[in-house]
Amino acid sequence: MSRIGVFVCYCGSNIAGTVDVEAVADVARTLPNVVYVETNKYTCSDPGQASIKAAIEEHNIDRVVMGTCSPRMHELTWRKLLSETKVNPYMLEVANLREQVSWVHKDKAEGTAKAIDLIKMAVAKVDRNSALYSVEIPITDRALVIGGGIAGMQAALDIADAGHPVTLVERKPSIGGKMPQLDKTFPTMDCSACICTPKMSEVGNHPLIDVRSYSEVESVSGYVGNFEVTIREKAKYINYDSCTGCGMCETKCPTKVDNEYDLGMSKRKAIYKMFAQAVPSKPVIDAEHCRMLTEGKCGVCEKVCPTHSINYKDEDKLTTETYGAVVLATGYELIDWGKLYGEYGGGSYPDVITGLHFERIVNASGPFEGHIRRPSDQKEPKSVVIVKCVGSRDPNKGVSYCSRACCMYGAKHAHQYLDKVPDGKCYVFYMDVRTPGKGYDEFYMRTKNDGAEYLRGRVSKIYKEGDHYVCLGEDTLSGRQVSVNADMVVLETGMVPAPGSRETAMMCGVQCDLDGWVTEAHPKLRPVETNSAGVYLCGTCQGPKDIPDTVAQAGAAASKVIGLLNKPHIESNPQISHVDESLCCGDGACVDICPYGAIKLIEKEFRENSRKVKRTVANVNQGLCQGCGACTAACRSGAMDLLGFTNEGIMKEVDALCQW
Amino acid sequence: MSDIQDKLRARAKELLESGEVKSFIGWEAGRFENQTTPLIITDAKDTDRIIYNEYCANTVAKYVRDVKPNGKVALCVRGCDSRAVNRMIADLDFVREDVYLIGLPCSGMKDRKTGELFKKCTECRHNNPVVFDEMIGEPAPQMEPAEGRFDVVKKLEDEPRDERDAYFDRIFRKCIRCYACRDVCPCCTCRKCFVDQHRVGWQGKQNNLAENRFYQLTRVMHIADRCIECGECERVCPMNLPLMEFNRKAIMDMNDLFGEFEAGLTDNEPKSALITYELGDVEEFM
Amino acid sequence: MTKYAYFPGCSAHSTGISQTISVDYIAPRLDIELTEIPDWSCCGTSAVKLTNMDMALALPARSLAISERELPGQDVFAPCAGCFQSLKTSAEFSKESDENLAKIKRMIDMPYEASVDVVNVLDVLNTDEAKEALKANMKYRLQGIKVACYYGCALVRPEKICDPDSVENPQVMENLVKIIGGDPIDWPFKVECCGASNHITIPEAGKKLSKNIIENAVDNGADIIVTACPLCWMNLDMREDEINKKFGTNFDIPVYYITELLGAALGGNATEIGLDRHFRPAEGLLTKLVDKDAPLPETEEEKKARLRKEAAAKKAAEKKAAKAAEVAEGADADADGAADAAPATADKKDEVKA
Amino acid sequence: MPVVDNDKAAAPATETTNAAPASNGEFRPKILAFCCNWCTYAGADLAGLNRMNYPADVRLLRVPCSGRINPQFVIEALNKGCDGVLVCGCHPGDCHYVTGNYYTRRRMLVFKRLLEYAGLEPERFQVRWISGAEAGKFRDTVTQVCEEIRALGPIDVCEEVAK
Repeated sequence: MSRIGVFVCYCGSNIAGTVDVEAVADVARTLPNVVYVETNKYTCSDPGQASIKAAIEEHNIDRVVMGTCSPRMHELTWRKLLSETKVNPYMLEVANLREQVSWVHKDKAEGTAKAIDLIKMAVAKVDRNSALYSVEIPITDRALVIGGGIAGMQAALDIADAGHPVTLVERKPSIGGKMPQLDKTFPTMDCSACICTPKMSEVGNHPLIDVRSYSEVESVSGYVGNFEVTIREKAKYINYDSCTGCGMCETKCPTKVDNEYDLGMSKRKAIYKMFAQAVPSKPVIDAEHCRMLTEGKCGVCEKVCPTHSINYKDEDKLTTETYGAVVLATGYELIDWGKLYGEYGGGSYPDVITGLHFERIVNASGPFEGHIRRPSDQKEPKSVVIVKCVGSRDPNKGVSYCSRACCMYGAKHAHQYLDKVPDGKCYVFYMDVRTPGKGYDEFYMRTKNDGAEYLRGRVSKIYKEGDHYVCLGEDTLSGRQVSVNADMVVLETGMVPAPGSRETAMMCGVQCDLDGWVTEAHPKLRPVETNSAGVYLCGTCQGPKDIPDTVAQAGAAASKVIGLLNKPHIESNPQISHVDESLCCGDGACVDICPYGAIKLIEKEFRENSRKVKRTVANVNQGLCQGCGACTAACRSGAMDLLGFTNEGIMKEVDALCQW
Repeated sequence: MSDIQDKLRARAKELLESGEVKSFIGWEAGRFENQTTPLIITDAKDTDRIIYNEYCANTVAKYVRDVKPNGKVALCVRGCDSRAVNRMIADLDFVREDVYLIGLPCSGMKDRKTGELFKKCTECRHNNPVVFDEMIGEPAPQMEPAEGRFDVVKKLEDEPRDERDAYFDRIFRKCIRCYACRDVCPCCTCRKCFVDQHRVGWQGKQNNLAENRFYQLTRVMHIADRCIECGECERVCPMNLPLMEFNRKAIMDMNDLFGEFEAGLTDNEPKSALITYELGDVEEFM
Repeated sequence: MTKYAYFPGCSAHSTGISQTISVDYIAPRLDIELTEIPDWSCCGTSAVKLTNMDMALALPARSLAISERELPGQDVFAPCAGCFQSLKTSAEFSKESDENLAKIKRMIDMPYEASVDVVNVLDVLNTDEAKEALKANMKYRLQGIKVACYYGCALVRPEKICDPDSVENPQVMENLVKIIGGDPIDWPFKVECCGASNHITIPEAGKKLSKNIIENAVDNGADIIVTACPLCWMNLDMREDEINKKFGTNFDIPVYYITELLGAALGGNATEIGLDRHFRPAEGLLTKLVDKDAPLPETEEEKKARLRKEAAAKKAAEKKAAKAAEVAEGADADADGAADAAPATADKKDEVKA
Repeated sequence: MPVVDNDKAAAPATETTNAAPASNGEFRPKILAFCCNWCTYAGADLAGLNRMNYPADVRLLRVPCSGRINPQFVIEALNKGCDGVLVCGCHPGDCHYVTGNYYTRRRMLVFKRLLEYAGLEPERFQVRWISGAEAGKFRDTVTQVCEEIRALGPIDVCEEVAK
């Protein structure tokens, strides 16, 4: 026989206003197994809680019904309260008498009648509740950060500085991501490489950070605290233990290839370091172009290498390790405008370039040593047109969202151009100018004062005429069509998720939105968590943002990870699925329906009418199960049940409403 | 028929003697004229008890679950039996290798009382086995169902709601909840049926309209995505309730909603429509 | 033999006469059979759209319905880009949904299943059969003539009606021109608007647009402009003088229909392919034709290769001369032998070079 | 049809209900709403916070996800005298548990058709997607359902249950 205590709250006049609390209490007293009923002015207040504790002691109550506000409001409060008594925190049901009765109904009679029903249902259910105990899930004290851009680096540093080992996976030969490619950062115009490369070497030298460059995450399994992750390290053909990064090989290598780092505006060797300050500061061999690997002749690098670190037989290596937490920082790519904008030449014009090209051009370590020249003939462009929102905010051709950073880096490019080519003219076509950020609008104004001519309207066509380009567009402020001659056109293209980021997210059981950005658990309140416990995100993999926001988010994600890894173990949510193996017929319906892959079929030995038999039964992984209960509805025999919301409990609730 | 029966006995003998199978499931003569009952033998001596004639009403596949632990089972399969086998394989009850399927032609079975074909046989759409290891006798000519598969359902749907209500309430009231329909159903593979789990309180013990309705509706929901339309439930119902009128309704809707599907046609069934989904599914609940 | 239900359209016997003539000339030579849709009516053109959209959909539907009945299974071929637009728009509308079809049927009050597809000149010429036939039957090549292929609006926009290979840079005409040995130029104005009916309503606007196109074609080195739309053709060909007058330019560039070019390649004379119906002298084209089997001019690569070869040969010759001189000076004792030897070695060198 | 031969066997269904009569005595149905914790239940709470007003006939039963709702619960409710049942969950695609409500959608599509086939008034069993932000939609849905069922009157429960 259970001993149920019912506590009904006035909530001042909040509930009492439209519910006759005492009448409710009187009915409650008549309900089966209810041994004690108490009403209270403010149950959640300290005196209120104290009297509950007292009552539990005095009347030897073993389960509790709270007739109060919404469980979404105070269920945890009550659980905490009960955990301080002898009553198990899950021997609790909350009847929502405020949000769903007093606040929404005017008629006191009806309100009271409904309140009584809700109490009845709660009593009926709690009567069938069973004590639940959360198990301790051990936490592996190691974090995995996927993506070595500024977001990933920052997150890795913050986590490692807090004393937790980190593995940083980057698919390129060097960490750093896009930031070192940039020349200066708005609005302060400090040199991007100068603030980024120190971070890179800090990451490279950090005793607790294991940098896995030229590597990709192959598979992720497991659950919070215990992710089994397999990482594929692509063949570098170089022994990094002995290589000193002297660079002899690179200077002697006879094969020249377009340099991706300069977006093909300069050449690199087939054995190469991505850029001077690359971390790790050691080369890799580009298997596609290396003569030795493609044609089997050459081998120059091997001959010249003083430490004999070249190994043409090198192969991809797979390593598997366990991690407590995962941070997604897979970053962005620029939208492929060539496919989308035929009217801009579709990529056939050498001097119609993207903002990233411009960054390299204007960069002192770029193809033209920082002199502004145009790719086609290395002439200094005397007039430049900058087009914003190329791909962004254009659902017909590109994406519907705003890429957030373009307005500012557009202004930056205009400023840099006018700064380096004083006699040059610079026109900026824009839809809106969006400059939310510290010192952003000031910077934009400054750029305008530098003489950048802002024209509100989109460019409808760009075509070559002689050795210059004609940009046709509309100036929607003057309402006139304009045609501007430019020696070079810079398209400020929008951001899209980096290729493969969706796949990576999927591996970790995280969803992406329609545009492919990784979805956060809650846009406002849980911006760096994901819906799969133990997986966090930061930077542009979540959506377009600039460097300050990225770094801030990386810090936030890191703090979440630190909070998790600081614990030796976490308490599992005990309200999860549970298999009654004697009922389970092992037809696997639950396995297929589980969104978290938490259920597996296992072969197990049972004693049945005094003889041993092997049967296949479902088995729930407590770490993975999130307690949605989809499996219970798929299970015909009811072998699969959801603790806290059991079949029996719900049936009794229903009956209570109908019959008492 | 009789030569098929002789061949069948001979094969059963070989199989049992060679030890290739441990038991054999078929039919034997019953106590009354033209009556047959399911037969399970493990000894080659008993093979001449086996009979096969136009009165072998029972679909015997479900017995495999009982005798399988003793070793490989030789099973006589007609259309309905073979689909039952596939269905139970899909429910991981046993694997294909556990059974040796002896295919038998079937042109419908007769009711010994009336001498007429059983209703389930007049509606049969797969009278020859869809899967077997060997076939004894030539496949029988494809039977043409008397009326369309869903005609009855459509007819009932067209009747006014309250008449339908009364009609089905009468059926529910008449049900005595003997659970014969469940026991014979090759899709009911639970170790313990929900109706026997009294603590949970799914199914009350009283025999009344409410409880019977609960039982019947739930039964249909439980087999909606897997019913092979063998019609055994109807045949064994002591109250002659037209249970297929429910099963077919569910099958029809599932076909309309999630695409044509017939259960038990292959021994690797696709996942059931109720444990899969598509983003573009019908949306009526916005 | 590909069969089409032929919808000539109103311009067929007026501004589009040259196209009509050339189409009639090339069709049989490209294995194409055209049957005129009996009792076809005006497509409604751009004017009706503006006044009554329903009528703009119903008018073409009538002709389509007739074609469906009289010439079942044949695509409707409208050589006029304008007609093509109206017909296809109507056809697509009816195909969109049963309601739309019902609506159309109500309006035209005829049996109509919306089963017909509508095609334009380029669709018809761009089939493999047609191209094969063209390669097989052509008699002449447009040796080294630089062609600006001009599409205008109606053949590429709106994208979902016309669905071209590319809205901004289509290549269909270019490929045809290449087949007949012409040299299509790459130019950015191929899908600009020719001014259309603005030439009547707002002449200065219309003229400016046409001028831009001609100018851009000339700047990009075109010898001729080729189009597939009667209206474009008229605005460019007929108005070239007006444009020169207005802008003080002196353009003198002939404008052809793609069908005329193919006609010329297939051996048609001025009258047969309608060249004599142009506003500007256009017969000049025929004089530039070379025989199909005439040797091709050498390409850049070939030229480079030749020069390299010549240079090599020259070097060899010099070496040979030098050697000979040496030998001449050399000891006279075994002069014969040396004399024999020298050329021998020289020959060898040549072989090596070669 | 091989149905019941003697209709006498079938006792006439008696009109009984246990719904709470309103203060003014007119019929007040009892409507059970199964709501998922993350969307609809939150939406209902929001309606409360905004002091929206809707009929008191509805009682919410909280489940973690609409995927938890077993059709047997619904049959039980309708059998035992609930005048209507409402099943609510997150909009497809917004499920807190990623895919739960896609399965609910399929299951309920079949189940609703079956119930109506067996003679239930369509209004008595309805399914709706209501997000945590859609307090208004929650109020409107509940109001509409309540009105429909008030109009229908009490559900037939068989005499044995009525007792």
